[in-house]
Amino acid sequence: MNQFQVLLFARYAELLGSAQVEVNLPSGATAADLIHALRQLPGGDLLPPTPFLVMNHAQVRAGQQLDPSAELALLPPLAGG
Amino acid sequence: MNQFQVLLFARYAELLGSAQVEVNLPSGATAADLIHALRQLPGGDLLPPTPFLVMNHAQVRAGQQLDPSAELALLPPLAGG
Amino acid sequence: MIRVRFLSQVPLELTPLIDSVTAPDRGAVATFAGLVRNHHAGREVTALAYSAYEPMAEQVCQEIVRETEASWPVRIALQHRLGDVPIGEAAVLVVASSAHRAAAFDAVRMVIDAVKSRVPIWKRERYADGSEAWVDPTAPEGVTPVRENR
Amino acid sequence: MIRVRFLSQVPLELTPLIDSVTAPDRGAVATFAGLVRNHHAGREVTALAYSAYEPMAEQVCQEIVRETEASWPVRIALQHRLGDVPIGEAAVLVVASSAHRAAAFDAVRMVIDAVKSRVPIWKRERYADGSEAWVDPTAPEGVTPVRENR
Repeated sequence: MNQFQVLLFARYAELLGSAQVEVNLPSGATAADLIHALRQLPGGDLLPPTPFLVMNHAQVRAGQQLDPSAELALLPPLAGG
Repeated sequence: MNQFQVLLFARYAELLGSAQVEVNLPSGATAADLIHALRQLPGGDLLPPTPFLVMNHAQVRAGQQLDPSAELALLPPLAGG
Repeated sequence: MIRVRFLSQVPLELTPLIDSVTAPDRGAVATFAGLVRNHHAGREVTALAYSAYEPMAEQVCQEIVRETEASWPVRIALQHRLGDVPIGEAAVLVVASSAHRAAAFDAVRMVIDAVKSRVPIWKRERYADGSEAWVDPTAPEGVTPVRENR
Repeated sequence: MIRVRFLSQVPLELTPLIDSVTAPDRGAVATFAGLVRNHHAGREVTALAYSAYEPMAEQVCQEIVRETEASWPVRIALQHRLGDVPIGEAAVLVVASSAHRAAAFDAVRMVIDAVKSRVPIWKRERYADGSEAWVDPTAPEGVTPVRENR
């Protein structure tokens, strides 16, 4: 198992009650696995099915494997400008 | 005969040596008549054949009759902005 | 390399940003300022706060500036405000300077479009009735109501 | 009606011009500044002076602002400098404020294009070699040499 730290922002941080969560997943876990696990957390049921996940500031696709040493973050719809 | 006062600007004022000239023309004179007369003045030979003439701030076409009581001005190519 | 700070907790000022990219051979300066409005999606907005995923936002702003300067003969300056922003103050400023105005206009548009679509920044609005919502351009009503922590 | 002065003998300032057209319900502000460049048509420019047919220039600027405000949901501010203008200072400023940015961008472009094509203003340049010329966008070389009075 690997431990993944995931940063949460704005509405997603409110939904899960924290700006950062830890998730344990088997090694080789993909973005889709992580999002599935996040949606099981209290409040996570209100996350969209395919939220915008970034790894080291770059978008990750659903089937992509996650690097446990990378910085992961789940981004609500952007509203800058 | 009517006396027409014509304002000159920028390069045209330099060519004719004055910011304003007076021209006497028969009543009923047109813009083309005025420009012909201006080109006979000292330095006027360097005016273009169809310079931009305005009467009360509005462009005048060659065949249009001039109003002796209106404000006439001959405008070099614009270069604002 | 000097690290440019694109995010600011203090009021943005256009004049120093313009001065940072103008030069005697670049006479055309186009700018865009996005000011905080007092209404959104039909509701009266009384207060507003921006937050960001700051390291990524800085990086993406840097990328946008570099891409734009590589695509047009321009110099770009960009700043985005964070934290509480009063109505009427600037949330974002973009400046493009160029030798000719067409490139400056095009570049400013490209930058502001890219900021809106790519920089991880979020906006929380408070309304005249005391309720709050997250601005969400993907939502049918443009906002998602705030859900208190459980 | 308050008479707006579009022509200025003193340095132009962008901030008060922006403030004159912004409002809490108009969050998008696009601007254009035309600064005096140190080169033109391949020559080094050291000094520059603008002159105008002032009553007509004021009237045409007013018309341009009104036409633009009638064509887009914008408020427009416009100023043009006259007299000697040092390199790097603004010759012209245009501001458009709107509820949405597309209209503000389009309006600024429309105004600056109209200023260049319709307002009776002239520009005399002095070059590093001491010679002078009138800027003439219709001339093949972009300028017409100054001819001294006879």
